[in-house]
Amino acid sequence: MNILEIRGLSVDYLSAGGTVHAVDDVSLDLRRGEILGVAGESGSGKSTLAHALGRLLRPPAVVTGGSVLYHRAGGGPVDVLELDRAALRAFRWKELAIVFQSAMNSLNPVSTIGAQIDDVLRIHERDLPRKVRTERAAELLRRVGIGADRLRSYPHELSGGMRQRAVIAIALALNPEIIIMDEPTTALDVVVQRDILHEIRALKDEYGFAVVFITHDLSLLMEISDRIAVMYAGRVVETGAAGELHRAPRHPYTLGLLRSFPKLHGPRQELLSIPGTPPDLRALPSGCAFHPRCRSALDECSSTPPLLRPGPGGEVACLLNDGTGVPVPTGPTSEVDS
Amino acid sequence: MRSWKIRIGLLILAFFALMAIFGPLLLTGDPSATGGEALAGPSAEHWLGTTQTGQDILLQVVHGSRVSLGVGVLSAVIATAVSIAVGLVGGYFGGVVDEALSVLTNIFLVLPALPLVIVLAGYLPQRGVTSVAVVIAATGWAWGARVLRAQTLSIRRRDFVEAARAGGERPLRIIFYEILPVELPVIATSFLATVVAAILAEAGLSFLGLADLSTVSWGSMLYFAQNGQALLVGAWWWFIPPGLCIALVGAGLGLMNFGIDEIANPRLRTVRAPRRPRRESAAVLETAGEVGP
Amino acid sequence: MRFLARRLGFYLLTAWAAVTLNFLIPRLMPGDPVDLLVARLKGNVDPAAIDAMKRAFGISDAGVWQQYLDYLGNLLHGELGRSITFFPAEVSTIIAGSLPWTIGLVGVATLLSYLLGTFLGVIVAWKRGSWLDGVLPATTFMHAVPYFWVALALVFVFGVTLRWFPVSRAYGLDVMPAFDGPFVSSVLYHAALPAITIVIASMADRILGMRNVMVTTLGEDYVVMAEAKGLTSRRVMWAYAARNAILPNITSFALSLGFVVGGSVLTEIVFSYPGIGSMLLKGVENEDFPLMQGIFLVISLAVLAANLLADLAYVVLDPRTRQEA
Amino acid sequence: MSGEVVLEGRNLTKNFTAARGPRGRLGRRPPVRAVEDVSLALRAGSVTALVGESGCGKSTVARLLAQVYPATSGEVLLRGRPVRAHRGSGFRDYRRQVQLIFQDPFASLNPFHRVRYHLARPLRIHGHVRSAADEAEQVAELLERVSLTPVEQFMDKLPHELSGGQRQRVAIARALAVRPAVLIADEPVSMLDVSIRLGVLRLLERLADESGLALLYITHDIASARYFAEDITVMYAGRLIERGPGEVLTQEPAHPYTRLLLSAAPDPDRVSPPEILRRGEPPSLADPPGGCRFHPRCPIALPVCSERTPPRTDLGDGRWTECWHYGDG
Amino acid sequence: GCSGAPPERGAAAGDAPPLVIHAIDAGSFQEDFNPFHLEGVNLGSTGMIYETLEFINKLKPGESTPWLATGHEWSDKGKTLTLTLRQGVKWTDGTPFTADDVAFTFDTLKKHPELNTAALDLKGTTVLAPDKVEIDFGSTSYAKLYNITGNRPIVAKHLFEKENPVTFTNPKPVGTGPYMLSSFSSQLYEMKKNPAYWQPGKPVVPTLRFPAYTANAVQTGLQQGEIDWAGAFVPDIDKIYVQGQPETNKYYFPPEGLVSLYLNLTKPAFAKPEVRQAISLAVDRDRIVKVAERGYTTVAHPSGVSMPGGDAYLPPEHKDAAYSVDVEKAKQLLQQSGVESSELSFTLLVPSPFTDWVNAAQLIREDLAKIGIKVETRGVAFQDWVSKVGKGTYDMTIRGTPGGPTPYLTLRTLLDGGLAKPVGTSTSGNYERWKDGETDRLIADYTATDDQAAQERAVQGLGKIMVEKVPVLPLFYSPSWAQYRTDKYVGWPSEQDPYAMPSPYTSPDAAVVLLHLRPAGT
Ligand SMILES: Nc1ncnc2c1ncn2[C@@H]1O[C@H](COP(=O)(O)OP(=O)(O)OP(=O)(O)O)[C@@H](O)[C@H]1O
Ligand SMILES: Nc1ncnc2c1ncn2[C@@H]1O[C@H](COP(=O)(O)OP(=O)(O)OP(=O)(O)O)[C@@H](O)[C@H]1O
Ligand SMILES: [Mg+2]
Ligand SMILES: [Mg+2]
Ligand code: NI
Repeated sequence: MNILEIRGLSVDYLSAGGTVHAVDDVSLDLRRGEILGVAGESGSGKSTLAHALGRLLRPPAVVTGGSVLYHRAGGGPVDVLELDRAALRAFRWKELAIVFQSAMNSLNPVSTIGAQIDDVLRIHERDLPRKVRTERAAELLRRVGIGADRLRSYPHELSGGMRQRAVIAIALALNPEIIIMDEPTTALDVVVQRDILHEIRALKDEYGFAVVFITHDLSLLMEISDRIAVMYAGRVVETGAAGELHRAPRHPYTLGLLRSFPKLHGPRQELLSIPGTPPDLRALPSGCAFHPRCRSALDECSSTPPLLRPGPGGEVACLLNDGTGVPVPTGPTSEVDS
Repeated sequence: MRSWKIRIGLLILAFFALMAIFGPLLLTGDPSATGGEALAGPSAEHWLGTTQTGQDILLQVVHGSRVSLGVGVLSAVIATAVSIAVGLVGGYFGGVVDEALSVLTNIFLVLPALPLVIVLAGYLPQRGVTSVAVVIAATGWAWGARVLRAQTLSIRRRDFVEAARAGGERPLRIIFYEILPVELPVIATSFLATVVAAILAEAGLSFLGLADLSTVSWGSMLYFAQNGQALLVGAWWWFIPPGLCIALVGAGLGLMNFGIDEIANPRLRTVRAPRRPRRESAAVLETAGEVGP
Repeated sequence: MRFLARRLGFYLLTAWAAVTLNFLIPRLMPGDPVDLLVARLKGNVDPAAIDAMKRAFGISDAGVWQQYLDYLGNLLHGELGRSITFFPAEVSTIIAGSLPWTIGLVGVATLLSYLLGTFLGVIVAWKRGSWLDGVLPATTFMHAVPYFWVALALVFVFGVTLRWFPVSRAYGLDVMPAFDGPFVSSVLYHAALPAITIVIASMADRILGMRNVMVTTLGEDYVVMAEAKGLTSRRVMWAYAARNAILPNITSFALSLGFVVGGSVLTEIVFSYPGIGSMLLKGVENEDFPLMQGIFLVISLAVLAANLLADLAYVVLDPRTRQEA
Repeated sequence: MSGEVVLEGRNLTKNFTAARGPRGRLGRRPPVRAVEDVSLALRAGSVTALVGESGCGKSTVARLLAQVYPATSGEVLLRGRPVRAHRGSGFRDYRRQVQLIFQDPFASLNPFHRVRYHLARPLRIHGHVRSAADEAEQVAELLERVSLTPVEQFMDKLPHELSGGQRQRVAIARALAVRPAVLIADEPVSMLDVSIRLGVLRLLERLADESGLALLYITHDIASARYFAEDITVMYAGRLIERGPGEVLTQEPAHPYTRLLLSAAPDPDRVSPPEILRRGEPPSLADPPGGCRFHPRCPIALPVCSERTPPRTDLGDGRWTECWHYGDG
Repeated sequence: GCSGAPPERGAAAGDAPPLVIHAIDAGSFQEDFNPFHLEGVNLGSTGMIYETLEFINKLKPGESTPWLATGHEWSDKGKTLTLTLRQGVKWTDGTPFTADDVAFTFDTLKKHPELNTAALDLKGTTVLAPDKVEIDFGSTSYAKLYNITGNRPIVAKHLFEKENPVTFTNPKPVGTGPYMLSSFSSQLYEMKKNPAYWQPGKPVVPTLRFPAYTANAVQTGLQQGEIDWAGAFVPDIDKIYVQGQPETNKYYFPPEGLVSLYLNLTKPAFAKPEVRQAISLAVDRDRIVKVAERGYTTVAHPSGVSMPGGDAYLPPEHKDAAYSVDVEKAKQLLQQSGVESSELSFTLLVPSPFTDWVNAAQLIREDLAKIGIKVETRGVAFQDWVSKVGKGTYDMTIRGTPGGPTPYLTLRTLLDGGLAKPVGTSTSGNYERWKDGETDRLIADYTATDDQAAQERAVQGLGKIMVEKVPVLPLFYSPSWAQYRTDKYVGWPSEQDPYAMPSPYTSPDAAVVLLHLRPAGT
């Protein structure tokens, strides 16, 4: 029951200093009504991926390969990347909506919240009379816990949490099939963040849309997502059900990430850091991009690029253990970073 | 990455700088000398023709470049120095001094510069190159000061300045070693813009007959060309070169500014779409077609 | 209205500064207007008449403070003194006669250049990467071309050579001022070339300014989001990107007004347009200090007023200041 | 467990007159009451954490302690002696004792100066070097202390040639160059990638251990405070509300806000997500609620909470809290 | 529109066409027709609307024509002037013109010294009869006759006595002249002929139009044939104005003043006559006239007397004197003077807005370099130049001296010992600071007499001093600019018939010219 199938998607940034392979041969499935978490460090290509799905990339970004197949409820699959202008406009927001990282920045500072919701309704549902549209907008705001009187407010008159909710309200306006959320809560404090996560789950249950939830905060993903994809240097290195990934990560990078998070509850655990620094995307290490930082790297890792192989509960791209990856021993290790 | 704009800008400027520095040494001769045939078009003897009094226009353009660029650079140096003093010091120390300086800056900013220059120059007893430069600088520093102050206000709260302060650096050292280098691109753009404005102002003043007309500059050439109705008598070779030189220098400086801006703010770069992307990814490009007034 | 009140306070302060500057400059500089007048008339005035004339010109020996207070008092009554060139015409009368022309010409041309420049800037930014980028180097060139040079070139090409447009004066010899068709069309016809000059010479700034802000704005999340919403590109371009990019441009536009006015002074001179620029030149040529000062004062105040208008526009266009106001 | 108190803030209060933002009815902008009545002591060789949500005034406390700006009221004591001078040699001495590390290593190093310059300046200002050779040696030594080896390779780099973690190390080395007794680290890792945060935190921990530095670790991530600090102080809307040893505080929070904070923090180990809904948002510091500043969001607020500020209640073991549910409330 | 031939509006079919006049450079006009005000505000008040008592032709010294006065008579050693007035003249409002008007005009000057720009030493007036008036002066005023009768427009008492003449702008002028103001706007004013003018049948030109042109715009105006009569400096008159039609597009630039090179005689080197002689011999005036003055004028007579027309005033022994360049002789004279060559280094100060002088200074610099005198030309602001030259703090300068009804006025301004103020004190003539008993005696002689022959003798004496002692170095005559087209009207003044100054900005001459015009083809 996939609603979106990303196949071999690659995006490059052409820059004078060299080509940045920001998204490199990424294949992912999004199932109807699920929350797919995408985790990865800064610069690993998460936002680029999100923009590519909405076909929002700007120069110097170039899609160099792959397809994004969208399965409409009734009909067959269409490749989002091949849609013509009119079809693209219809696809956008009606089928796929996007919530960006910073709500302040994704709301037009000079028009009211109401107008920004109305904008969408007017374009996509032309026959709707004005009055109905206003009612609809008010209803949407109420859904996300904002009073209808805020329709006439400008973004700067709302608090950070309210703005984020307003953006979500706009995303819900056309009842899309997919909502991509690119770090929607990073700018908020934990308590407010918690509120909004709760909201998202509730709305998802109500409307049944699928969510691609992007963040660098792995522990957050563990809580909210159904499945998780971990990206490193433009590639997906591991996917799996959230609980499974948490319990038994198979890629050394996933493990590293998990072990470098201090835990709030339970006994104090030895923390494990990942040595080295994230790679330069313009000159990726050969073979497995992670091998220079990997504690369990094999000789082949530096020459053979691992492929994403299905395994129990998900996929992993690692040469260890016949390409299914193994958990690295969890004992105390010496600190090797600089 | 060196942008082509900076390169072309530099090329133009280098050409004129060389002209100003070495031109008069190579093309010796008195640019005011009235030897030749009057109002002769370009010829082998006078490459750019002659004026109504038989002065060689090429000679005037070359010698005039020294004065015009000199006034431009001199007044830009003065104006930039003032704007650094006002903008950086005021911005860094804040308080009453800054308030006062910033009001002063804003006043000079809204006062129309050219009319003020005209009025000031009208009173000027000596209209030598230096005094004209000073008058132009007196009205041209405010823009830079404002930009620099705004920059300084934001930079002085930046962590590295706080860190320097916490490390025990003295205020003047912070201003000149920590803040100034960071603002160099801004200073450079404001300097270049001031040079253009100053050259234009000098030309305007000369054109009105308010600069020293016994000194040959591009502005005074235009004055005499206008005075001699160069265009009415068809002497385009008298009218075009000085104006074109001014515009070219300005374009050179403008291009450099453009380049610097692009380096400081990469978003401004003009981008070439890759020749044959497998897929068109440029959202902007693909929708551009339906844009219309 | 607090924002506006503060701006108003600032403009009052600036106006005071302009007034005081005006008072100080001639007193800091050497020269005596009557001596100059005598020299100008090449001795047609007998030296014996000079003292009486000085008194008539209002040159007094009172203390500087007293002079300053008198000056301020006179200004409050709208008295700018008497012109020397056109003695005994009041400077205020002279200005009243020429200011409408300047306001008409410069006002319309500036507005036009602003609208056109903004429009082109938006388009150039929007079509970044297309051939339109080639416009940019041309604009840097236009930016640096002296106003009067453009004016002279236009005069030569369209006035003298092609004879498409009149090249001097504000209206034809065949009409007398009245609110009738022939007069108005004659005024428009005569204003065409000067207005084109101002538009050409000042538009480059607007294009560049708008383009740069617009390009930055296009990268903002709300523009990307607008696009993601599936809006038409026209709507994204104008309602989202341009609408926001215009804001910082209003301020820079207001500040550049002084520059445009300065340039149009030169333009007027080339076209012998009967505006304040020609008068300023007249004043300067004749060292007519009361006239020069009066005109400078009026230009300053006009630019201040335009700035205030721009501030108002800003308040109207930017809800963030509106709320505060 | 820990040494003597080196730096202490007593009843620190800081009001800002905001440069922008709405004004009050009379045209005067109300002050932002960023920090109110904060008392905090740092001990040699120990790490104290200051935890709170964004905008609650953590950085302001750090800057008050570092005397970047003066407190509106209250005083700062260095080894028991109040600090008064804000310029001159007396103040320079204070600078030598107390150093700051900033949140963002990308912003705290001047992009125009090389690593060597960044480290040599404080050495010179505070007269720690006698000769050029001595200087080079000390710079090398500093780099080694923060594990930026090989030293020669890093000495002449510009900040943009370094990764985030490396930059933060340079910033730490710069602070160390002064040979301070107190290090105030304002969210030193929040801008760093997850995978390299740990290394920097370990470094700081080691320095406190080895050199007997008093370290104030400011963070919004209470989990990391649990791991790296002996003591945790929780801040809410400009006031300190609870303090206690890290382990105890995180496992048995006393103040309702601390409990809220802990339950809101993401934790994959949790069996089921907590049910907290619409607790409202942090208050505006320009117009904070009266009484206990937390009462509008508090699930267990008492009538008294909205009227009077709760007093400090000592809970033993170095723990205290300010809540009407404890002590005399 | 403005292109093509000027529009013929206002001229009834078959009627004579209007005359389009550019008199003075102006972006716009001020509505001021008060003839007490300085000339050059709006041309036409004096002459066309208000008339003078006599017309004195500066181009023919000694020639005068009765105008509002039919005769004048001096008495009391030049302290009393009795005028006989023309009868039957009417103001355009119908009121008759009488002696009261003349008396009122001069009383006003006495009452408002700031209007008395000629500094007439007025004591009072007496109306002797409706057509006879006597004006009394405090001192001998023979030499001021021109300022009394020649260029003092007479105003109507019944209208002016109600106003303050200093500030009154007189928007509806009522005069005795051939024209009346018919419409005014800041860009164009128009005059219509006075149907009841006292010279019967005149004027012929029915309408005068004065459009506003700046110095710049008048060039295109002339080029495009919009203007019939102009007084403009045109840089290349053949190309811009004549355009190959010398028959209709005519010009005439008679002298109206003298431009000279001043050497500051308080400098030791210039105090030596040999040095001054040497400089005079080195300066190539022909080249200056040709290059800097574009051949629009002529080299001055060494005596400073304005030519042609001034023959009677030329010193007989130097009648045929003329300048020629002689570098060898100049060098020799320099040697004789005994001045060290190191002392021969000077600054030549010129007002930088006067571009022809700037060019002339450049040429002089080149010429003097040939005899070893180093000259640095410096262009300064007008007021700075005025103040430096007035105070005598300069080395060399170029300056013009106005002409007058006889050459006396020029020579007195150049040489009057009374004007030789010490260096540092501002003066209004004799900037070179020439002090010579003989000179001052000749000046006194001239002012003390009404006798033309005696006056001529005095001027000849001054001319002789000019030629022999070279207190200043005359260069060329400053031209009076006049361009006129003969396609509509003929009868303009010319070299052959210099009956009045031809430029439209000279009053009352311009009115005299208009009265001479007749339709082309007659
Ligand atoms: N306009 C651009 N030009 C060149 N490179 C770019 C551009 N935009 C992004 N990149 C590069 O592409 C890579 C992926 O960027 P992206 O924004 O997708 O990362 P991300 O995973 O979203 O990171 P973050 O967590 O910081 O948001 C980065 O290395 C970045 O430097
Ligand atoms: N210079 C200042 N002027 C005015 N207000 C200020 C200033 N500095 C801080 N504030 C205000 O004081 C309050 C506390 O700010 P502070 O930076 O101390 O918070 P913080 O806890 O460090 O937040 P964060 O986690 O976002 O860094 C905020 O409301 C802030 O807006
Ligand atoms: Mg991102
Ligand atoms: Mg902070
Ligand atoms: Ni500009």
